[in-house]
Amino acid sequence: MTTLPSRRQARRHVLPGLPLTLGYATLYLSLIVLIPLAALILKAATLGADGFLDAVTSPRVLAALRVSFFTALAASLINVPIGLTIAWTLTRYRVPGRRLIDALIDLPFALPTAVAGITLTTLLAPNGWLGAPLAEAGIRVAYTPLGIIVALTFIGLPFVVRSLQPVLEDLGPEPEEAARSLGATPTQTFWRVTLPALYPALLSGFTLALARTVGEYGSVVFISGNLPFKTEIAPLLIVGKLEQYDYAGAAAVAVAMLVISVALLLAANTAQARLSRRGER
Amino acid sequence: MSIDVTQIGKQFGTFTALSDVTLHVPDGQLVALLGPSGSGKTTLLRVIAGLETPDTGRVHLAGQDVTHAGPGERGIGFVFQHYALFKHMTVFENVAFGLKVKRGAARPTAATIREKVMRLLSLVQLDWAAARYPSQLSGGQRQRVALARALAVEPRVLLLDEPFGALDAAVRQELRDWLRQLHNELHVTSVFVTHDQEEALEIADRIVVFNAGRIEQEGTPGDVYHHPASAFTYRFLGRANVWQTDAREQTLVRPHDLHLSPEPAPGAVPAQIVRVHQVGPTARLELSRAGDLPSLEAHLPARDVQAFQVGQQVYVSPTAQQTYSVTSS
Amino acid sequence: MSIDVTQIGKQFGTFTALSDVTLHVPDGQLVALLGPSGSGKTTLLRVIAGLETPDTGRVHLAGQDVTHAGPGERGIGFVFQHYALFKHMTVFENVAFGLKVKRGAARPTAATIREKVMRLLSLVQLDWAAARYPSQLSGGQRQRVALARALAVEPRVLLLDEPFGALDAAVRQELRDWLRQLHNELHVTSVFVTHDQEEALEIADRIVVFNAGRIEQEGTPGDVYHHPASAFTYRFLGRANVWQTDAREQTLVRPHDLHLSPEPAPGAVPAQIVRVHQVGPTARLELSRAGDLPSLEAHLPARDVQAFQVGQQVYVSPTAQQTYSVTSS
Amino acid sequence: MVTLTLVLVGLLLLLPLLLVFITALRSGLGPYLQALQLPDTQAAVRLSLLTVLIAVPLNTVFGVSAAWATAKFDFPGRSLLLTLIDLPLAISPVISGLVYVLLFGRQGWLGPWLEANDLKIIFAPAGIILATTFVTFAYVARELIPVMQAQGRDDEEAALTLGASGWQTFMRVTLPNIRWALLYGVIMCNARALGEFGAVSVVSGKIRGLTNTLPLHVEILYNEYQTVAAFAVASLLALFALLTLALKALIEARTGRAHT
Amino acid sequence: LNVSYDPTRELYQDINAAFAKQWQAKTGDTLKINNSHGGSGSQARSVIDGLEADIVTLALAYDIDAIADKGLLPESWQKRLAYNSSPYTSTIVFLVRKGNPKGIKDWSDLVKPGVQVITPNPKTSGGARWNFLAAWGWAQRKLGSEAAAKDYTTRLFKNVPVLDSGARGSTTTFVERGIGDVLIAWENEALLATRELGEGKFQIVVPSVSILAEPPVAWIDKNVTKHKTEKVAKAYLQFLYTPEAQELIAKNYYRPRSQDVAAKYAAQFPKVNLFSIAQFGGWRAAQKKFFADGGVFDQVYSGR
Ligand SMILES: Nc1ncnc2c1ncn2[C@@H]1O[C@H](COP(=O)(O)OP(=O)(O)OP(=O)(O)O)[C@@H](O)[C@H]1O
Ligand SMILES: Nc1ncnc2c1ncn2[C@@H]1O[C@H](COP(=O)(O)OP(=O)(O)OP(=O)(O)O)[C@@H](O)[C@H]1O
Ligand SMILES: [Mg+2]
Ligand SMILES: [Mg+2]
Repeated sequence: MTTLPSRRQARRHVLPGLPLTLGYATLYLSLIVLIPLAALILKAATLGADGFLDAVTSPRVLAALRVSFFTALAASLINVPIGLTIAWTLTRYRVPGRRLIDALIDLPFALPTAVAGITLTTLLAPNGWLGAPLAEAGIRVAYTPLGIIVALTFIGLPFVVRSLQPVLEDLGPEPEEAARSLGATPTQTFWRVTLPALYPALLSGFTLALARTVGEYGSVVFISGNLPFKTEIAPLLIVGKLEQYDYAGAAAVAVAMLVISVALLLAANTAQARLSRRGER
Repeated sequence: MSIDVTQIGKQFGTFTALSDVTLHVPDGQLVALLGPSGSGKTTLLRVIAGLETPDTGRVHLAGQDVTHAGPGERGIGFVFQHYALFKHMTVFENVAFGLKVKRGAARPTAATIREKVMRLLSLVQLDWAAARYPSQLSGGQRQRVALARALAVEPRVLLLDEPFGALDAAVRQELRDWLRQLHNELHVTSVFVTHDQEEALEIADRIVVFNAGRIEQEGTPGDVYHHPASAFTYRFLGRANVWQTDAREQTLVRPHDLHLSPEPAPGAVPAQIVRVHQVGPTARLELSRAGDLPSLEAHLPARDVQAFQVGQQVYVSPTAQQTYSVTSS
Repeated sequence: MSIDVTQIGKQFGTFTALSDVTLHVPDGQLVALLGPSGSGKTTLLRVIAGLETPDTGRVHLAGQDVTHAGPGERGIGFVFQHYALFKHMTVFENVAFGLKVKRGAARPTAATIREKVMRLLSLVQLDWAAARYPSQLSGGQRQRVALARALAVEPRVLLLDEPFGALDAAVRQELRDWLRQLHNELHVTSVFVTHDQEEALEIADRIVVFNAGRIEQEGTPGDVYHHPASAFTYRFLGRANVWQTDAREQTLVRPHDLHLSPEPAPGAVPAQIVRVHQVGPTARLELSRAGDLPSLEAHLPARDVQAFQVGQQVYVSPTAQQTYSVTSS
Repeated sequence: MVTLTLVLVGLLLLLPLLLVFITALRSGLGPYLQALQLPDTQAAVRLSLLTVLIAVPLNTVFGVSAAWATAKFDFPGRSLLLTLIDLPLAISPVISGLVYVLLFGRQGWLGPWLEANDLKIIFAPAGIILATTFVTFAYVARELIPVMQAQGRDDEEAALTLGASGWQTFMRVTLPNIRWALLYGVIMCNARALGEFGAVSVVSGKIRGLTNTLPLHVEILYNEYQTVAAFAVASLLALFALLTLALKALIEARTGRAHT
Repeated sequence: LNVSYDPTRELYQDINAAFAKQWQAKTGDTLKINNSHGGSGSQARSVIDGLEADIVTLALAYDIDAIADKGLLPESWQKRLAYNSSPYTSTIVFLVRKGNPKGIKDWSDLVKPGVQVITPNPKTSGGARWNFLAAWGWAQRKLGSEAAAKDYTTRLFKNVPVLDSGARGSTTTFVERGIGDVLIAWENEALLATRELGEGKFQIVVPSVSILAEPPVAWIDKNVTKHKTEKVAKAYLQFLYTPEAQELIAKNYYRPRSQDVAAKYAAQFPKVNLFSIAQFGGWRAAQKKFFADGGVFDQVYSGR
């Protein structure tokens, strides 16, 4: 058995450096993350419970939260099959240019979101390279929820692909061969054996993409059209409230978003832990 | 069902994994494929299972040519070296898988499946673990699940790739006994891969020794052990002392085939006892000979060893030996 | 240097890994810690090395209390179960590491280091591999590098955690011989962990049998093998037949201590031969007795087995046996 | 499958990239280079680099510390710490900016004190650096923790038994073991830091030449109808991105490891 | 430091250059003027949060009022400079595509079915508030009642497909993305767009009635005191009223205050029937009534 990380020692750690590194990490974490977040929550608290509820349950806020979560959810869901396809190809086939594609996957990650937003808008506007043919077909992308979903799909893609790749690589042909030797068809093998083995990774990729895209701002403002009740996202609402000098209101919306994303993240993490616990060797 | 493999050849790139392998496994036998790592044992098993297509040669099962049949159509059960259990399914679901994926009329009812799976699980003594996931089982238990899963589709042939490879000594022994017993009960033609000679000698009806993609020797355990056809087989099946060697020939002796006496005897050579180690029924003696002759290891029944002690001069002669030409090893 | 471990206790959370372990290892001995998985062997080794702090008890090296000394200050060499070689360093750099990290005047010159490392590498027969990386070596070679690395700092005590655990049978045997030989040359006090009884019996001067965090028995290999103090030790050191058992007592017999004869004899019980398997110098017979007495396994010298065949009725008596009270097992 | 992937990658990733460069070079190389030489662009480059130079090392030191503490030790609160490290990843960039405004703005908790001491954080490089640090907080740590956890403590313990000190162990054994993961994390952190828009736009004040980072500058140019200049600067950022990806691919080739 | 709002970038680039030259001639000091541009509201917020602007030149007085509320400059700042502290004016006009295919002539045409109107979000854009009030003012006059005006604006916003966060965003959407049939914009923005972006592709339609937009300017007392830049700041703002600056203003398509300059550029600025913010009781009242959370605009939007 490995005697790795779960070791509690009453007196002294043999490896040095715990007090130093833990101390530094905690201090830094507090300074950069915790104290500012506390300020946020305190600010929201100045509204009082009723004020807070009023602020976050106004129809416009609710609508914006709905848009944010709906589009992020949709984009993350779309990314599941897309990410799976790409990750599958990258790990299972020796495609020419595989290296290049593999490198490109991280582009949305490295490309500034504002640049991504402007570029996607230019592409998808009714007079853009892609927008024009689509418009002819009667499909409007830019300035509709669809546009937001496209932008968020772009932003979220690497998370799904990168979560899947190592697992796919690790999977090995054996369970699939076992299924084939037991008489399963390739289709049955995929749906019943391969895909279930990927659930934990898919879920974690999905969650990461969701967490990242729910709060995305830079790329969305350009393409969304920002129509209240339709394509206005929650981060924009926060900015809007700031413009009106409504700090407490902005903080309230921020806290609402924070709570929802953290809850989502925790729920997904728990589900993922359960999935992978039963699956680990 | 008998297995016939005829003149199978298989290349991976420029590397020849199997070359001209012909093998007949009669119905109901338990055959061991024995050989060093990389000698092609797994590859042959995979060819028989249809998981690998041979470059040349044919595979017949029960006289029927299945060279181009898919793995699902051959009626084989395959037990993988690392079990390859479906991690996201319970033990029950793992075993039931092969039945559930059957199509149309061939698919048994849920009740039949349930009954059959539970019967198999009690056969492998794991009925209590039906609802567990593979991760909650020990290595030996997982191995038994893998076996039950392979047996569920009522294979005509059972193929096992190093079924005990990843287990520790005690569990290995237990499963070995158990596999032998199971085979006695079910009489399914079985081929298993191992690189452990003791395992092969102990449970197989026949042993096939592999070396570098070819069959080196084939026969009953007794045949193979007592009449190794080459120095390779000799060395692979147990400890070997080099009794003497020259440019053309080499004479090999097993440690228990060395006879020691305190007095000179005809054909015996002088040697000195360097170390005596006695454990259980056998004593091991290390002997050094004069000149640059290789030192020897002798195994004696414990009761015979009292006569000897470290430092003593003794005279050694082989009671059995094998001579091989050097090029053949 | 002698090792003294006194009344060591170690808990992990609520789990007791070691309880009241006291052990004296005289200078220059090679001691094996033998026991099943999870019995605390590694933990004791780590306590001696200073990698784990005991909850109670003291550790003395050469009479000096080192309970609170860091692992670097104890003058021990530790060989880890999975080698723990530094992957990013060559074999040479791995072995030189302990010398290069010495501070101030204690650090040898580059030339001295070079010479010393090369001497060690030739000792482990790996001087040709000095410039390789661990990933380019086989398991047995890595193990030898790990040993050379531990020896480089001239430890007064060598601790080895399952040094041959991850290796296959042939390599294991080779390294075993080699370790024994090295110990004979260097005479460093050494403790090694194993769960393989044969290994312990073969190369250790003394054996310490562990069970569930306690020392079950301690002594020379002969002592321990021939006079097991408990049913646990008896069973752990070799195959055991249950000759008879009742509510209070159990009598155990080794397979080679069973005597078979075709005719009834005083003290012998009737049994039927179920299977005969002959391999090498020993034949294994499976015997079933009447009633619900457990079946027996008997090992006979190959030459004695001609007289018997499957299905025959024989009379069995033990030539040696051990009786233990049931609660003690 | 392969075709589908090529189409998806082409549409989703390659096309936008192409557009950036084509638009940037629409009027030829001259205007392109000219756009890059504008003093405001240069100032934005400088500020962006400064931000990266401060935020990335800070987060790197943090990442290494946090990974060391959480991967090599077990202590009460370890999993809480692990969760908190992930927190900034799930927070909208706009909120990340907002929290600093709430903390350091003139109306914020520390605003009056800062003003009294004539310290400027918000609408100054310091605020931009802080917001960027927040957004890129977890990247190095997240990259290192699984790697260090997988490596366990064996190597470090081996070094200790050979007499190495804690610092020697870290420098000679741990660091070489994690160097590729570390570099990888730093590169990703760097890419994200360079491209952050949302958080920075909230705290920047967008003063040309003073508190404009490259992404903000792109937006401003774009809003001034200077499409070519905007895309020229964007292409600069895209180049950084490509460089990052190339570096990363190189590392992967070196380590033979495929991914995070 | 001059903190300004979106559509004035070009104007202040010219002014800065001219003023710096003049200042150097007068005092011998070289002057570095930094500019910041963004939505009027967000700019005001930055100043409130500590952006140490010496001068603000914003889209509406309300934003400067908000700064004054925090005590950074006196409440009466609007009295400190001529013309309510707004050295130039503008108005709200329509920009349509060439040939005016939808036949847009006046506000009433904007609510016709099938007409797409582009305007920014009044919540985040100062310019958009002018747009909204212009529409409202026209409707109230023409249709008589507040209820009718509300109904009108509701229908108007039903025709809005994209609500950008700033005036510039809207122009980009209309001009570059080709979305919408009519852009409600500041006159200067519309003129700039027709001249700079698509000569001949667009044309301006002047509605029968529009609002008089008076973008205010002010120096921030607290910051100029701190920076000891009071003199320059005042001089800078006063410079805006000089003929030289007024020329520049006109050249940048703003309506100058100076009669002489106005006369010179009369061709550029057609006569419109203008009403002023005073009609709504000033900016504070207007803001409260129309744009606060739950105000008229929100009602208009939820009425969709
Ligand atoms: N898919 C493959 N591509 C290339 N070479 C392969 C492939 N599969 C097997 N080989 C090579 O063929 C040889 C025989 O492999 P095989 O797996 O049959 O050996 P084995 O006898 O089962 O060895 P082991 O005891 O190590 O499992 C090996 O040298 C292996 O490297
Ligand atoms: N850090 C730890 N935290 C919790 N339990 C531990 C830890 N280290 C060891 N243990 C437990 O202590 C017991 C003894 O472990 P140890 O490693 O000493 O066993 P071992 O005899 O070396 O076994 P093996 O043969 O499997 O290596 C085991 O049950 C193990 O689970
Ligand atoms: Mg194999
Ligand atoms: Mg151990």
